[in-house]
Amino acid sequence: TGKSETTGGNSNKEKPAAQKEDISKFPMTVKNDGKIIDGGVLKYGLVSDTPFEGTLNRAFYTGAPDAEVMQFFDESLFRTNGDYEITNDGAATYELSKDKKTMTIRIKDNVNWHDGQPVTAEDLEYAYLVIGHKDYTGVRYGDALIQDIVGMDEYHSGKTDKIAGIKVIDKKTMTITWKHANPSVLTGIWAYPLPKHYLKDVPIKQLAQSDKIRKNPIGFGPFKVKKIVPGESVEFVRNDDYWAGKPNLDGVIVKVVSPKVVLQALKKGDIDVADFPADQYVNAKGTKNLQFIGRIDLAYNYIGFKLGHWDAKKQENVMDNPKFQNKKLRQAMAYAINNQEVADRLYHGLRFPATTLIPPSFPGYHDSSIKGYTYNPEKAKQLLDEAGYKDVDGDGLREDPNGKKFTINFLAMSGGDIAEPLAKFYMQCWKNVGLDVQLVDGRLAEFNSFYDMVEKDDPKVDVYAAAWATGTDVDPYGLYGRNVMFNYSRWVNEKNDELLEKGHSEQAFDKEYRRKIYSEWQKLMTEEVPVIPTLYRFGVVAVNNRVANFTVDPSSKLTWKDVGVTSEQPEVAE
Amino acid sequence: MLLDVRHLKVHYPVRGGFFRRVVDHVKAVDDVSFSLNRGETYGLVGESGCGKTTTGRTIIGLIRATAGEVLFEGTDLTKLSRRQFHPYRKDIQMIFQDPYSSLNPRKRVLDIIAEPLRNFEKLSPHEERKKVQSILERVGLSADSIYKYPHEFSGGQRQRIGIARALMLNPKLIIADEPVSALDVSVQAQVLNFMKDIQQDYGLTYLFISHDLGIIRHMCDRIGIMYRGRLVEEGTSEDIFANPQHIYTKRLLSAIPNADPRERGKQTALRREVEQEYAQAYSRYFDETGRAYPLKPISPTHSVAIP
Amino acid sequence: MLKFILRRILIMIPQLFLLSVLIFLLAKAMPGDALTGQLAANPKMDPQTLEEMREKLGLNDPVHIQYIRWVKNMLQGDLGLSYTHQQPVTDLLAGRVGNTVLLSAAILVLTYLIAIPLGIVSGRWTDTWADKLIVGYSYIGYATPLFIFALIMLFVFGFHLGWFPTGGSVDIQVEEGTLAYYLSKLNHLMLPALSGALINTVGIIQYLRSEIIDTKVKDFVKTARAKGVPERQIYWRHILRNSFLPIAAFLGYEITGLIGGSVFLESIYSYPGLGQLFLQSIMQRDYSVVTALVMISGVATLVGTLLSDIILSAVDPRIRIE
Amino acid sequence: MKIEVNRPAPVEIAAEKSPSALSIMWRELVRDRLALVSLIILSVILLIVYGASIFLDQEEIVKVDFLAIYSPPSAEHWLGTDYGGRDVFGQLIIGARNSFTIGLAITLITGAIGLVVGLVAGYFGGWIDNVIMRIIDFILVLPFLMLVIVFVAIVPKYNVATFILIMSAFLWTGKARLIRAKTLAERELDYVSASKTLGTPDWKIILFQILPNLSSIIIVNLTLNLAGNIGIESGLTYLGFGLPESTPSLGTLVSYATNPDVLQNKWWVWLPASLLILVMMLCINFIGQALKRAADARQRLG
Amino acid sequence: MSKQPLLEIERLRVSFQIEGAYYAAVDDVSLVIEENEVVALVGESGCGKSALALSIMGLHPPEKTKVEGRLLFKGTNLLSLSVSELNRIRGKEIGMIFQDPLTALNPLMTVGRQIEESMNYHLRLPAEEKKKRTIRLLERVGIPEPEKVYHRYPHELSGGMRQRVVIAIAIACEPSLLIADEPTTALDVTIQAQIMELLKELQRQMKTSIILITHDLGVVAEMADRVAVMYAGEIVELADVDTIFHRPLHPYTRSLLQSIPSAQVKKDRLHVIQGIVPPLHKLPRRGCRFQPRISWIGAEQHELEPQLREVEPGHWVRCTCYRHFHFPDDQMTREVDYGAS
Ligand SMILES: Nc1ncnc2c1ncn2[C@@H]1O[C@H](COP(=O)(O)OP(=O)(O)OP(=O)(O)O)[C@@H](O)[C@H]1O
Ligand SMILES: Nc1ncnc2c1ncn2[C@@H]1O[C@H](COP(=O)(O)OP(=O)(O)OP(=O)(O)O)[C@@H](O)[C@H]1O
Ligand SMILES: [Mg+2]
Ligand SMILES: [Mg+2]
Repeated sequence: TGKSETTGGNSNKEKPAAQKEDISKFPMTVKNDGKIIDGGVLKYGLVSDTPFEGTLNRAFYTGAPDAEVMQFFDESLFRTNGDYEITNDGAATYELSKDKKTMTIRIKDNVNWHDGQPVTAEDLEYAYLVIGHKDYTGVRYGDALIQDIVGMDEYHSGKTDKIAGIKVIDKKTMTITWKHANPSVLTGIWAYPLPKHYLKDVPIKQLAQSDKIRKNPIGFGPFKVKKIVPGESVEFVRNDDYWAGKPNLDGVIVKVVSPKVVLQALKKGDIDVADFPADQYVNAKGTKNLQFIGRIDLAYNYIGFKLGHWDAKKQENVMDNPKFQNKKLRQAMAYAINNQEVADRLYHGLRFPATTLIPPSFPGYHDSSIKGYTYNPEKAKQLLDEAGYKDVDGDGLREDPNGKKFTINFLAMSGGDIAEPLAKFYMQCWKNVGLDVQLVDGRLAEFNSFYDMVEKDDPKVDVYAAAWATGTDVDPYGLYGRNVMFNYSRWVNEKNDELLEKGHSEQAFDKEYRRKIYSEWQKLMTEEVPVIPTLYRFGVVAVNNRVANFTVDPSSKLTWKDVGVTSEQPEVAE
Repeated sequence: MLLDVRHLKVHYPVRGGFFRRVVDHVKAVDDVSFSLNRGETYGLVGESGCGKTTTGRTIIGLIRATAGEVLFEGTDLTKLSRRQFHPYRKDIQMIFQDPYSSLNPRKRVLDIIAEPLRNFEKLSPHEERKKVQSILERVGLSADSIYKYPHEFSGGQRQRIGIARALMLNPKLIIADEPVSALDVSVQAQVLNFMKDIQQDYGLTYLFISHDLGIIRHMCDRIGIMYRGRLVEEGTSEDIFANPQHIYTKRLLSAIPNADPRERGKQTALRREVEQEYAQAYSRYFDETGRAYPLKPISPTHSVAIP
Repeated sequence: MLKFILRRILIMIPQLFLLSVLIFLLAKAMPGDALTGQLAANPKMDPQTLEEMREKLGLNDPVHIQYIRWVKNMLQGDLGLSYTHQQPVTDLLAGRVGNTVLLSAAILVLTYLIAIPLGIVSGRWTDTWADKLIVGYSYIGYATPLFIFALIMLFVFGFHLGWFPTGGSVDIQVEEGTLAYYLSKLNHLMLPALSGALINTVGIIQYLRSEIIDTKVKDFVKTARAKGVPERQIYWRHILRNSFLPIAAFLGYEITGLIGGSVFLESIYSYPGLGQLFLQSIMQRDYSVVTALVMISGVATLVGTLLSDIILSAVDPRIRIE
Repeated sequence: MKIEVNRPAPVEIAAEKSPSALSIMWRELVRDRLALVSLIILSVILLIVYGASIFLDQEEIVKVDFLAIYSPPSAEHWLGTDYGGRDVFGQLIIGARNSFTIGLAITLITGAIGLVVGLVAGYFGGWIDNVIMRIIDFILVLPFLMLVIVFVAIVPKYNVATFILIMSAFLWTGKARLIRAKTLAERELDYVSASKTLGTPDWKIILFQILPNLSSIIIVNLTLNLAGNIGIESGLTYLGFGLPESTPSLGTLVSYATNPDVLQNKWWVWLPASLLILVMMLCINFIGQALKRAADARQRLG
Repeated sequence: MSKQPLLEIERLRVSFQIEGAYYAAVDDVSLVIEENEVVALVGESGCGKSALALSIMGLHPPEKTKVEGRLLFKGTNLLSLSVSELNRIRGKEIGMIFQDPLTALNPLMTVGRQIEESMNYHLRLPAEEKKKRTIRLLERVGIPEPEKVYHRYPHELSGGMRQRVVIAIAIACEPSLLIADEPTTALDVTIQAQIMELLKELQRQMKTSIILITHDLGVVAEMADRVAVMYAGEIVELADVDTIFHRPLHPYTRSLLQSIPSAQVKKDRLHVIQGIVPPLHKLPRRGCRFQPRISWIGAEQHELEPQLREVEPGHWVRCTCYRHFHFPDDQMTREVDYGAS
């Protein structure tokens, strides 16, 4: 093969001067030596194509923009460290029992709701009572840690009206008991209280649509909601009674900005801070009035092989699709793709090749010794030859070991500017090693069709490209367990079962032990490649030069309280 | 007797109200009876909207009769289905008012005139052309006009083409609905003369519809005067013009301008007189609803609608 | 008149019924539902809960049951619950409809404000340079896609010149009900409305022009001239009034067009209205919103055509609706 | 489908025969300098587009090349490349071919459906007309854009053919109404009555008598429609419901302009396509206007 | 002769632009209209009657029409007036009645307003007065219940009523000249008779002159004092009405009279004028224009430059061919195909 020359297989071609970013040099915190002025209003751009939904409550929201709005007025009782594990620096402190099954939570005395009422243990209990209630309309009950609370099932089915595992000790203290000890509680515990005094009159069924959540929400965060223009903008004013001290800013204005105009808006000083779309970064860098900071996202892109189907009755994955059972084939396909090229060219270095299924944003668990599958077409060809996929009829494309035509149907999602060339590129890469890969239905699948086909194990799909946001909990069980529907590749393996089980056992509260288990799991996944991790992401935030103390560093102690501005008006480009 | 129209009624529905239901009827033709003898020309005259066209079109089957019979050589045409009607199409033909719209502008003369032939007879193209050419010559157009289009002819010539088409199947009855009213004065004469000529040659019977009493007098043997969907007087040309009986007929006749300027005064006086009589005697000639009475014979050839 | 409107509304009922069946079936035929892919963002979700939610939302019932339930609720004024917004659709729409109506009304007003003088100038003085200019504009406007034009407007007037705000429907910092508030609304409205109107207007300009040219040579205009009516009055009282008739009849269809146009304008100018909501809901398979919106725009179209007929009968004495 | 597409054939033949239809139109067209220039420009464009697209390999053009992302126009890439490093000129040619083909196909299909439906409704009137008009009214009420979006989402194999079909399903109504109205008027003319009295069957009257007389109006309408249909997919592409990118179209190229960077700094990606749409639409419009004048003149002629 | 005539048409030529060139539809027409007389213009369709009438009113669009010659109305040349000057005469001094009463009325205006409109610009009257006057006018043209009709729209009236309204508009300001372009052609005979009566009555009362355009010789016979017969843009014969009907000279006039069927006398056959009037741009511009249609008279019998000559006082005839004219014997038999070029 190799007669058709494409960039995919042709890295020795002279490259033009790379426009690639060196992400290691990216700061995570803005640099501003100016003196923070007293007050000032910060304008925060909510980058979104659509208005925000306005379900401004942690228990009910679904859209990411809503979460972005909420960060200013509502927060978790706990602060977290660089591994996203809870600490005792926040509005509450915790203590785990010996058997690690019970947590005692103490809310600090000076933590008050925006209306002056204290945040109490009952408020946090109420949050659990709402989420577990049978009338609850949100999705949070799906959280394994919530269902695992002692007595939650009974409460959920309506047999009891209290949750046995949650006990309010006094006004500010409570305990939560789980059936299993699971280190994920440190990253995944639900610690968002609901203002019971404010919300209790609203039936749970109607909470999500009530004005108390949509128009006049309260929290105990550094800013109070002053006014909401639904879907468009929110005006916050400083919460002088904030438990951690008076915030620097007088207020914050959050407004929705279309990704198409975000750069212009930043340049003009219409907004001070915004999550910046990666595809526009090349044109934006160097803009005089802006600083760009960034960090690695809690997410990775991957290419999955469909190896079986989901048995809904038994609630487990069955690995019965013969097409990709040969590990060598999977490995060969992983070697064949040039992720470095994609990262450098398409994303200008704002993404980088993924090596394992735990992203480096979990520095405590990501095994950086694993190099993953770096681009190596020769190796790929060799593996294919070994596996018996050879070109017998001389058309440049390999046939399967039986000499039959071997076509791989590839499902990729549309959306975003880069989707099409990216999918094309992968297909070209595979073609270079002699694999015939075709798009399912000849086109990119729209979001819903994509997940519809993937979730339902549509036989049209052999290979699919998708992404996972991991959340702050490092535990991969929810995505790769035997009994988990989201294990879309339907790959099952005993070793895997064992490792995943150990990963969230009581023993795993020992961080070193857990790290070892997950390192082993990452190796296993690299060897077996049921899915090929392709890219990690780097999230960029654009910040006006007048902003100080703003950070995206998860280990930083800086919060919105500390953010300030060094001049009345934003700087303007040119 | 060739054609016998008996108690013909044509009512158009008037729709209105909530669901566009039929709320009323326009009685365009309201119980009309008359008959045509072979070879004669029967004229239907009346004011605009009195139902002349409707009568003619109903006879030829373009409009469905609401009630009544149209007996053509004894067969009631109104009872026939489309298919059963087909053979009679040969026998009854029509000449239309507007020589411009009655010829398809996109068709050559050959296609226009041969259309009836193609529907009724299977002829070879050659025979067909022969036949068309001979009829063209008969109506006084050169044989090589067959490849021309209607717009290349004058109004009078077009009307001849229309007539040639009607003659193609040797019809017995021709319904001529205002055949010359769209034509310029000087051309009218041409067509009228010609119609008279072919009547003799082909032994045609005409139902001649017009509102121009001069033309009616020139063309017709017998005349029916129509008023609001009904016949008010019927008789020979002589009967009607020399001895009008119905007040409406008189009024119609007196309204015709006299082409002799010397008669001006007399004509005006006559008109006044009739107008007066009309105002006075109206109730004698029409019933309470303003409907004319059924025709009553006052002589073997002459009938009038009086009570 | 009342009877006529009533009858038209009666005729609308089966149309709306058909529309509802069609849109419901289509909505159900779309791959995925409101919960599909939710998990990409919510990996902690457990499949059983998911099923439970589907059950709760009635997504697992047979289509006809779902349909009947939907129609029943709709007849009671309940358009269902938006899954994504966790809010009754009626509330959701109530919050957005104002903006879209405002935008559409502004476009409509501007469209006619532009079209009428230009159409008159070009119809009255045909073949002058002004006419050629206007005709040229109308051709180019006809060929320019709305979204490109809107984008260019946004960049030129919103960013480079900075004359208008570039997103949203109102400034958050102005007090509701004050003059500043309304000015801010107007300010946010201008750019999208102008973009829509400048493109929208070309059809009407062309129509008005040819209508005036046709009317100019009508007999009654000759009669008016023969009366000694001055030229200005000839145009004003005779030609224009008659030429406006078909334009008035257009109004209803304009409304239909505006609904389509709002999808583009709202998404380009981040103007929170129904068009944008529609796109979003389609993507997220928020069926209750999608179906409600289609029904609403169906009703709007029907009302628009009804309105056209009523306007027409008001200005044209020959058309009497009883 | 095939039958319907073939239907208009009699128009052509019948119109051929008559010197007063096509030839007058042609004369008028040639006399109108603007229209003539438009015709020449359009022909040249189409010749280039269809001619060149024979030699261009679509596979090759839509092949991504990460080394050449957004390269400005050069000798190698006459009109530069897009964000996938794909040659814009090649996409422009193939896109223009696709867009024009789509426009033409939609125009023809809708024309054919509109013709059949309009003729039948207009000629027979009565309940047939009533039923058809109700259906058309109904389709007109449907929110076009919204339904198209829904349709596009549910069609599994989405390509040029399905796109054409979906569009056609909605767009025939306007033509049906127009043709019905004209047929109604034509039906009242005496030549139709004459044909009836001569015993000509209805279908023959419709096909051979009425249809030829509608040909000029149909040609004019279709021409003007063609202009609109060429750009039709660009808006949908912008919303993300247009043709898949692997099928280049002018709309796809134009809609790249929604990326502000492309709009402001990478003119070569979207401007040529926009201009091409503009030029083609203008040309077709001018031709259509000239034809319209010709058709009017003919009517005055009688 | 001492008094100034009302309208003097001198060598009027009206040309239309056809495919770039101008062709005269009214060619060198001179005619004098005295006060209080009815002059009829007769002739075949397309002979230029309307073109003549419209040029008196200045209603030809200036871009596509050329009007040459002089139109002296009460001593002022209408052709030299500006539009606004002309507007002071139109409607006030000269009124016009159009042929088709439906299209001549603005469908969106009530009858009353349309009649009042001409008063608006010519007579300064208070609204009350105007309305009263309008209702009187309606009464005068024979409309029953004028108060009601005042508020009606044209489509609510019958054809005859509409034509009365059109007449009312034309006479609203009591003009001294009324141009009636085929005022009765679209009407039924009975209504035609009424309208004729009405016009005669009005003329008597207002002492107006009327230019009556028609092709119905019966109407001419009843209405006109003098008759001008037009053929192909020219006046071929001009005389008083009695002379025209009883002692016509020009072959065209004679043929015309012979070709019309009459309700009074029954003729066996009608005379046929052969051929057709050629279209404007194919008209022979030299010699006798009627020559092609009386082919049995030799070319040498026609004048080369035919002139309108006064053959007896008040009787004018164009071309000397009338001296040789006779009806051909053969024409009674059959016509052959001619003119279908
Ligand atoms: N299709 C129709 N629907 C309803 N009414 C009709 C229809 N056709 C004719 N009429 C009415 O029927 C009456 C008779 O019409 P018809 O055409 O027969 O009159 P006519 O004597 O031929 O008149 P004209 O001399 O004007 O041709 C008229 O009042 C007319 O308005
Ligand atoms: N605007 C115009 N442009 C070109 N030719 C015209 C125009 N108006 C009239 N003509 C031509 O001028 C000639 C005279 O027309 P005119 O209308 O005066 O005839 P007419 O005697 O009034 O006929 P009719 O009895 O049909 O009204 C005709 O040949 C006509 O075709
Ligand atoms: Mg009739
Ligand atoms: Mg005239």
